[in-house]
Amino acid sequence: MNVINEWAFIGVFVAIAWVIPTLPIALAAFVSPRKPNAIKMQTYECGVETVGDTWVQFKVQYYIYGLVFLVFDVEMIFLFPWALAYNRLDFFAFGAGLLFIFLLTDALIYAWRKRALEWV
Amino acid sequence: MVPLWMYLLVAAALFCIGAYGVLSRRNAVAILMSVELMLNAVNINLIAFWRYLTPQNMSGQAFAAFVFVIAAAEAAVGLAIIISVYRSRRSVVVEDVNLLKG
Amino acid sequence: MECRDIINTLAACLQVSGTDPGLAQFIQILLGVLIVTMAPLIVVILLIWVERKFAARVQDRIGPNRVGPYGLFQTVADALKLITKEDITPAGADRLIYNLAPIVSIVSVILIWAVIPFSPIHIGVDLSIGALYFVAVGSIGTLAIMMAGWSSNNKYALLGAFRVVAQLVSYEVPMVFALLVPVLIAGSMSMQGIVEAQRGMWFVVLSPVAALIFFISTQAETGRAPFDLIEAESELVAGFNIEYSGMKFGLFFAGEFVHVFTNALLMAALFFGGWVGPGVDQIPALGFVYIALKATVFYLVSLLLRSTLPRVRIDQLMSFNWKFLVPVSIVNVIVVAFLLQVVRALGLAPAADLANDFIANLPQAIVLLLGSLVIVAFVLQQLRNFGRQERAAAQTVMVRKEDDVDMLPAQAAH
Amino acid sequence: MLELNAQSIGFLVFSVFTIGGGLGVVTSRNLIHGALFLILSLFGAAGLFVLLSAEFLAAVQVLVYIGAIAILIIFAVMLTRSMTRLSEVFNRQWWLSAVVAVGLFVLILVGVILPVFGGMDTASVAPDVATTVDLGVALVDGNQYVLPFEVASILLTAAMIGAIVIARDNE
Repeated sequence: MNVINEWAFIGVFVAIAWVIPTLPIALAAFVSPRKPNAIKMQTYECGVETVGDTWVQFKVQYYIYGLVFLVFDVEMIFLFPWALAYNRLDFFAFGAGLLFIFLLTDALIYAWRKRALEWV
Repeated sequence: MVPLWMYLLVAAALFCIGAYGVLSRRNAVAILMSVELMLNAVNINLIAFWRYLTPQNMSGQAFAAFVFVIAAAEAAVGLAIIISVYRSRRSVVVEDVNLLKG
Repeated sequence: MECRDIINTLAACLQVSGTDPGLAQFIQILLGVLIVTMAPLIVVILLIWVERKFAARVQDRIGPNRVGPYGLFQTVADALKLITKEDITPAGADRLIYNLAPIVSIVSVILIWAVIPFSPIHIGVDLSIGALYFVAVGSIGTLAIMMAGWSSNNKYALLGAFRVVAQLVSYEVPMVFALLVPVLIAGSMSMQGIVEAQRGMWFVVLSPVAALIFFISTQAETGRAPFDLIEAESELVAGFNIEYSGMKFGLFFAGEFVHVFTNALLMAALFFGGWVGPGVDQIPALGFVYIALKATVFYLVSLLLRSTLPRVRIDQLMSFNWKFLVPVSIVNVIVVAFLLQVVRALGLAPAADLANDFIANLPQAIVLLLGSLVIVAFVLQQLRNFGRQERAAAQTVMVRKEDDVDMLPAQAAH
Repeated sequence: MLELNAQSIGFLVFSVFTIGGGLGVVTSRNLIHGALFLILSLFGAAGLFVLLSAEFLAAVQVLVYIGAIAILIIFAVMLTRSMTRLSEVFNRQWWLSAVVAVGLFVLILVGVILPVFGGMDTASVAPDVATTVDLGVALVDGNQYVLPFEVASILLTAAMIGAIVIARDNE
């Protein structure tokens, strides 16, 4: 199989993978009873009436975790080709990779020292 | 294969949509998302030119990879600034953020 | 292309019988896709039964035993029940996203199956970037949880979704770093390439640290105990899927069950040689047996963990990831990369024509294994020091830390 | 006209995703919908990358944009409650912006695309392309991209430290 065929497979795969879980939901829509009423449709929050807006404000810590994750994720753009080509690279490439990882570890150490990774 | 100009057309359209969003939206997060669209249009262009003009040379892909880094850094710092501004001004509307105005 | 056997060269066979080449190719692709997408869904029916029986035995219960022999049809009965349950969409929910979320959740897991190698010739499609592909599609699952939590219009659902997403993205970092190690050693990102490279020596021998980190972080990715903050009933009512009912709820769960087994398969393929085993070149179908056996072992281990370990607290969960797994996985990548260069410089690496030979791989394996042992010894030493400090601190300050008080929504919204 | 095969169908579908998603981003009132449209658009772009034989970048696009940046944007939307209380989506100069955007599009059309417009001949395009391995080699080659490679790392470090400093409240 050539490259385009491989990805055609993935394309068809994505399409079919969407259809299959949709089928039971569609089936359930036909089979299951539907008797909605105001109480039933209420938001379920421990049986107590919902207070205020759902979009309460969240702590910034979630964002910090997402941020650190993003940085490490972007790092993978470079580390994967590096690892892939590693068999034909020399010590210089190891040094380059080491420096690259080391610089990013700096950021992690900074976050650690500043207690940005704590769940407070 | 699909000719090059079709890719360029898609990228140009995406870039202009992004530019419109940046210029016209009031919400800072929406502006940031529009910037992401524009960066993405740049990436489509870079890779299309790479594929059609210099497929043996890695430069196009390498540049696109660096654009990813820029996009990520921009999103990270930009959103952090928005959160910080929101904390002090309780607003994400760019017109309300006029601290630097004389 | 010629018509050899009906499965692998179906397109050629159809062309022989006079079908249009493009159509023949499409039919072959469609059939392959159907087989690979159906496989996880059929497997999951069995898995749910295995899981319930296993957990029951661990906890000294009997488990499902009424429907069919040994309760085998319990899952079918449950599926029927779920389909006939009333499906409630809460008021104020974002209908489209609410309905889309469970589908996206299971799609992200099914898509991984496209690159899992079952035998030397049986694989959905051997992408050249297979290892990155499964991480990429796996990360779509995070999005599904976010969609579910947000669209439910429920504080607890949103709060649960936030927590889960924070957990999932955090544990993706060590997982990807651990994944770098097989790529580094095999010099290939295609799943078949990685499995082929293990013919001489399984990667778990070369880097047991990476294998362990991969196992732990995939365990966290599925949100199973001890990392099951997804369903922290006591704090979040039920987490992000609180408002879901009927088949949509069922799909979330089916997705989770498939994900656990998928991770076991990936673990087997990446570190334990996948389909590699005696006689697999003569009879490729044996590959199915080998990888299934290996995956079952990991699946059972993960079930055992689930049914025995208590849940960790969220601050412990995050600290464990960022202050333990991530640093160790980074150090591990550096050590493996360094030792690979050393091995090559000393000429200990197996020659290209002997790459499949166990003996030829031994010197390299021993060097890399020693490197891993050094890491393990160092980490254990550090942990011991840390534990000593903690105990000393605990004796002086007998104040217990408050658990997550600030997480209640009332206080979160100032 | 365009020959109808797997590639051109894929191109049409992904172009629709990309541009439709983009339109959704700039017009949707609800920012979470905007973020999901952004994901659709980025997914379409990933598909275009595949068609351009940049598979690695396509996977990275899904991993980084959809898996990380989109999540970060949704976090930020939640943290700032940006969905509520904003009555006007567009500012007062929106019509001016539209003129500028359309003008820009025309400019690009005339300057860049028109010279190559209509050419359907792609026979001269080389069928084989450099692989991800070549990318890896180029990235750490002293004569090619090793310096940008390290600078990228410094940039990411700076961005992470800066963002942490800005985002945390120092009360």
